[in-house]
Amino acid sequence: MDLLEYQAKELFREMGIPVLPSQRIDHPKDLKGLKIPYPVVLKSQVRAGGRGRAGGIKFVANTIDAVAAAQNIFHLPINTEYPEVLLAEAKYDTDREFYLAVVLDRAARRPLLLGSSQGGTSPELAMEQMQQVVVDEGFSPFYARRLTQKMGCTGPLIEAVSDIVEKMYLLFVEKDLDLVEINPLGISPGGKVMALDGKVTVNDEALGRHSSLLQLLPKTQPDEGLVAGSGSPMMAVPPELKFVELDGNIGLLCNGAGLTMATLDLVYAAGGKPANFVNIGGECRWDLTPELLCDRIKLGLALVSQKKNVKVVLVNLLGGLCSCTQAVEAIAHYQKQSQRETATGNPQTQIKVIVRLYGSEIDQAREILQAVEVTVVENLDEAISLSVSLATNG
Amino acid sequence: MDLLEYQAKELFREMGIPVLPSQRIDHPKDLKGLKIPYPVVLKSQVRAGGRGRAGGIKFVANTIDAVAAAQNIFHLPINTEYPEVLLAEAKYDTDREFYLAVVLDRAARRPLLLGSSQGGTSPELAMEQMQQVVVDEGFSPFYARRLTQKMGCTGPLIEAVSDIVEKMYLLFVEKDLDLVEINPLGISPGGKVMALDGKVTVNDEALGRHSSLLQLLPKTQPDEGLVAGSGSPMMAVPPELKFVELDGNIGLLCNGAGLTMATLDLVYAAGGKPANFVNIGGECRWDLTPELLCDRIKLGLALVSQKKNVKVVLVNLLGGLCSCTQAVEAIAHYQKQSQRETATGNPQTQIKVIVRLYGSEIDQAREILQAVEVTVVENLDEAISLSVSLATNG
Amino acid sequence: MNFTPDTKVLIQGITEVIGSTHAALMKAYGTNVVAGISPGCGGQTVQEIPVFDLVEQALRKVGSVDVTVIFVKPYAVLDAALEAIAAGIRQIIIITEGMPPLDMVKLVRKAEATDTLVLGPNTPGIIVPSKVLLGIHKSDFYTPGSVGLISRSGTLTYEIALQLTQAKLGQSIAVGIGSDAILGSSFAQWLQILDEDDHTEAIVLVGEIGGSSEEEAAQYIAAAIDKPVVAYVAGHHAPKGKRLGHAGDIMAARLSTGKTFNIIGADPDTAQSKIQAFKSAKIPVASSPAEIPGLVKKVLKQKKK
Amino acid sequence: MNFTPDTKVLIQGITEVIGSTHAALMKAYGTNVVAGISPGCGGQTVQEIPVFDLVEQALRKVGSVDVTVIFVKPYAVLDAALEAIAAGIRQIIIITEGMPPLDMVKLVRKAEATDTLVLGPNTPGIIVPSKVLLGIHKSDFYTPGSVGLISRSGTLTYEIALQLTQAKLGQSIAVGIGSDAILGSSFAQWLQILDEDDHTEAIVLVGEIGGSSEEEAAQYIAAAIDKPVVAYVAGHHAPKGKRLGHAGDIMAARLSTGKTFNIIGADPDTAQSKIQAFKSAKIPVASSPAEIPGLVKKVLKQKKK
Repeated sequence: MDLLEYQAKELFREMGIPVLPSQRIDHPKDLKGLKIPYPVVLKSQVRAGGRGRAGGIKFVANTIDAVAAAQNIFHLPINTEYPEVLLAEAKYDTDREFYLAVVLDRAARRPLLLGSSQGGTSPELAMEQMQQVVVDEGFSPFYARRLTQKMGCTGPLIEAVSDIVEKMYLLFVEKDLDLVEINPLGISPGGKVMALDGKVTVNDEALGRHSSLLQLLPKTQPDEGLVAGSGSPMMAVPPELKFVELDGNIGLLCNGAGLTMATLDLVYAAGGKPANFVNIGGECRWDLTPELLCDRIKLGLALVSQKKNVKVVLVNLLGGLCSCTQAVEAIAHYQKQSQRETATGNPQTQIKVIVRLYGSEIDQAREILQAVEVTVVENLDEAISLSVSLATNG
Repeated sequence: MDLLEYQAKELFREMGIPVLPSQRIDHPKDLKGLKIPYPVVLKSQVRAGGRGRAGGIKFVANTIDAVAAAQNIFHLPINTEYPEVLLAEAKYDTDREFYLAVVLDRAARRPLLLGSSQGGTSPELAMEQMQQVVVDEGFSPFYARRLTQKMGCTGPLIEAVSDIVEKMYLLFVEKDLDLVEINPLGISPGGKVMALDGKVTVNDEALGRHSSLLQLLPKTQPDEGLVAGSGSPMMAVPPELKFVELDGNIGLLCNGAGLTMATLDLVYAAGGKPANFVNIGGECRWDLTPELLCDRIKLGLALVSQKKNVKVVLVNLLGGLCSCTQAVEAIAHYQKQSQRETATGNPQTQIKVIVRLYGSEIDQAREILQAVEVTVVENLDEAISLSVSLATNG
Repeated sequence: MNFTPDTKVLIQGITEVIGSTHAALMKAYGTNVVAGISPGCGGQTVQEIPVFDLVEQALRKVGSVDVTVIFVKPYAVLDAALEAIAAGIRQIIIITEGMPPLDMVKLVRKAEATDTLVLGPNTPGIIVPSKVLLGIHKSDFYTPGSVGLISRSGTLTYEIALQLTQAKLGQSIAVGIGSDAILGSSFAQWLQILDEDDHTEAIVLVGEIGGSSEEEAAQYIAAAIDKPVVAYVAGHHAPKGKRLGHAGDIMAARLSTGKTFNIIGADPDTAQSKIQAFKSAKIPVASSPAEIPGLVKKVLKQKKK
Repeated sequence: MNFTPDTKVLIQGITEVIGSTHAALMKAYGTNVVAGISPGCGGQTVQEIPVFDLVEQALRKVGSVDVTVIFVKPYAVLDAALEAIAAGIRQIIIITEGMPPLDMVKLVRKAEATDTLVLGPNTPGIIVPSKVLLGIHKSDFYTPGSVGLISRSGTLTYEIALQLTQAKLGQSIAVGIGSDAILGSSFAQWLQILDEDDHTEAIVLVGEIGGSSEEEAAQYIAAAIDKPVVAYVAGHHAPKGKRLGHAGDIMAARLSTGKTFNIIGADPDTAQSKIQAFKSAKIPVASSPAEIPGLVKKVLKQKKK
């Protein structure tokens, strides 16, 4: 999850990374109380990239121009995203612009320092000159100097830029981040450095131990949050449950990302069109219980069944924590409730549910599920082809 | 340098170590605005130990008693130290009292966790039961659990006490401390833990990177600060310069702690009585320059000569940074000025200065120093015996 | 690599629901679980397994152990693993999902310095069919044999084991390397271990989208692995930029230059790139789990020639 | 331990006044100073020594070096030493006084892990008379010979070297282990090195009050050192509880139980305790620097018998 520029800069300020005087603008009229002397820059606070080229950044010389520009920017979507906030910032004269970042390198399994002497508006140029330093052992400032030296810094600029990299690294570690980026880092004619734009990506797994970051994030994250239930009020979807809408007519419910992807691939390969899929989560969450798993099955069934175009729901669950019978009973329970709703006038046509099951308890499961008109199939490929054929022809 | 209890507790609070509601009392009348419900404890805020037995801690049940007790404590010296501040704190019911500390172990060259299940008022009992865990590698909470297990904790108390030890360790490292101590850590009948008294010793070398700690310390530290100069206004003494007053009649000026101690030992062994000594600092300070060294020689001479009872000043300087001639010229310069002052009516009798010198430039040095009535001696033992005999008989 | 019914196993986090459930399943499978750890629960027993507050306490009682399986909550994993290493344990399996990646960076540094093998996090662990279960694999899908299975997935691994079992292809071992972004051990490390394992004749490698570990594996197989390998990659049709459930399934951070940062490959996050890498290394790629047994039989036949 | 005029030496902090002054003195003594480091000053020269921004940059130019001598400011020492270790240097001498002790704890951990010998901080360094000067010893007080000198002090070491020289007792080597609270190497380590050194026939150990390193040294000599040792301890009359100048000369922290925390000895901060420790280990103790040469001659005579 990315922070907005003004939030990133607030973190920079706390860490002692130099940023320009700036002010958050929630409404064009806030510009009348601006404390920064003109000329100022107004910047659209969106997560999408390319806001400069899209017209989301404007230089203004006085209040009248500023209010007009702000109104303009508030109504300008950047890649479909409208800003809720603008940032008004002082202007800065730069001699050169650098690119700096700290990011996690998955392959090296270490943080990586990135730096380019060609920062600013051209990503291609920046990437061309990009230098890397892997932080192999615990960080020490010499890693930062190593980067600046590779970037071609000499004289006092070595310490000035290293100091920024060091502070970026400390921020990265202190807040468990995925990315800290300054682009551009302005270098003034006198050799002073200034973070002119900044990007911070927080790590979702680590957010639980950084309440200060949690407060900065929007309450409802993309792909998560509330979803309308099957003819019922909005359901709260826990973040462990990954639900994605597509535009076909087969709903998929699986456990584990790999199994979900494989099942999705098989449906497409068999000529089917998924309406959506839900991954109720793998088996490695420390707080998992059979009860929780059963609740997620019911919630997942509700999620994949909620859209009108869904004709078939395919359930593919494998695992050891929850007994086959427990899962089956959860499905049956949901199905019974759903049938009741259909019977009592819910306009939705009855969705056909296919459950793929394998194991010692299959006969018992078949019995339970037959009673609620759910088909049980042992073989995965057969379950797929049955689902696709029912969705196509049924 | 030790912090006061209320300052230590403020650091505990920031770190999330539980402390009781408390209020700083600068004057007995502050108690009228007390926000903590009675009964409360009033505690003398002094650095000296044993304040409990000395009467520096009192339980009070109402405002009238509190004001009386506060007046009493403000006027009660603990080991010659008067409190400038009291701490008013809520009462706490404890079932047991533990001792916890994090300290640097010089021999192991590692931080050391200390814990005793017998904290509180008896130091002997606490020491008897003291358990230790060396933090060999980077800290991880299991070191804290290891300590609590050695202390005999079981059940939920393991995690509760480990959590405190972990936070103490984080504070120790974050603020570069020499000691963090909680004694006692109160354990309530319900198993809740509370830091009832705390001690924090800051590290002098590291203070420069902890401005928040610097602010907590008294401006003038013992052994340092301003000293009255030779008939002149107060001199600012840099902390690198260690000056100690004794009660004999020989002033000593040396460079380096080892050489200072050896010279001091030799004076005593020869039957002399040092009036004081100053160590102008060893040769390993990174910011040392010949000019700085010469300034310190002059300042040192002023320090050791300032008291009336000083008859002889012995200078013993060895080193490579400053040429012999430079040091000699600094001594001669000081001596000339001092002679002028004596001549113009300063009541002080002329102090005899002996300089112990060895090396290739000695003839030149002797010439310069003879001109200002300073004796040069090549051999250390001879310099000592001359000084002692001049001080005794001269 | 020598996991047998004699392997002495510790379980950290044994009083968590998932820990106690799988402790029972592991024991039932014949795994020699000698002790469990759960600070504050020392003195209890779980499934007749004695529970201790500290790892070193347990080892004093039961002697040294060969491997520890960790079920503690995500923010406590690093500490649990470091405690195990400090107590001299040199094989660690982290079942728990959702460790912060920078905790793994610390653990990896320590593991490298102490020559400790770390599997996971977010892994079903290891199963040697009919011998020993070190983790949460659905053991009834497995049968002994000579196919080594290495996977980045959890439940998908069980599916593929089932398909192999149904095709009469037993397994010598199945290893989940884990699904999180930063892993304790890589495909390459386990490929090497299985290449040296006498009971393994062919290897099935199960990858998925995200990261570049399949590309690295393909290079490693071409360079260093003698035994035949069959690959499968899930996620051809995964919608771009959506989180499917694994921390590892999308690139952690996107630079403002519009690039994701990667070491190998032009666009290694896609299934296409991974399949291309395997094909370039002349490794047969199954297009579905059901195709895997056939390809395995084919490479085994070729090998015998 | 083999410091000769061929030993290749790096100086970190060479553009500081103290660094450049002693670089000149070291060079004049014949020390092979091949490069200096000072970030931001790369390309300059100091005393004809080329200056680089980074250690690795210097090593690329001058090849590997045997030892680095560090003069940087106290808060930059840890980083300078870690940079040297990362560049492969395995002998480090820290002249600078006043490093925060917890920085030294980090450095000691790293030095142990990489088998790096760290001398200091707050040390005059090493001198092998007439051969090589690695630090700031007052070299004209020294003369070659067979007495090894190990000291916790700076200037006091020069005094004792002078007394030995005047008594015609030349020195094989003089080493200051440093005067700060946490040291990179101990008396014991250097006693061992000198015990194995072919040029050393007797050892003079110079201690002072504070800490317990003399007590540890006495135990170590009794247990493991074959060559004769003469000890001297400064500070019999040092007033209690006053800071005399060394971070090492008083116990860092006093617990509220009224005790200072120490590993060895009842009250190891005093000279009496230290002298007692040496006497218990049958090590002759000089009561003044002037007594040292006589005692050395005596032990050397006994040895020859």
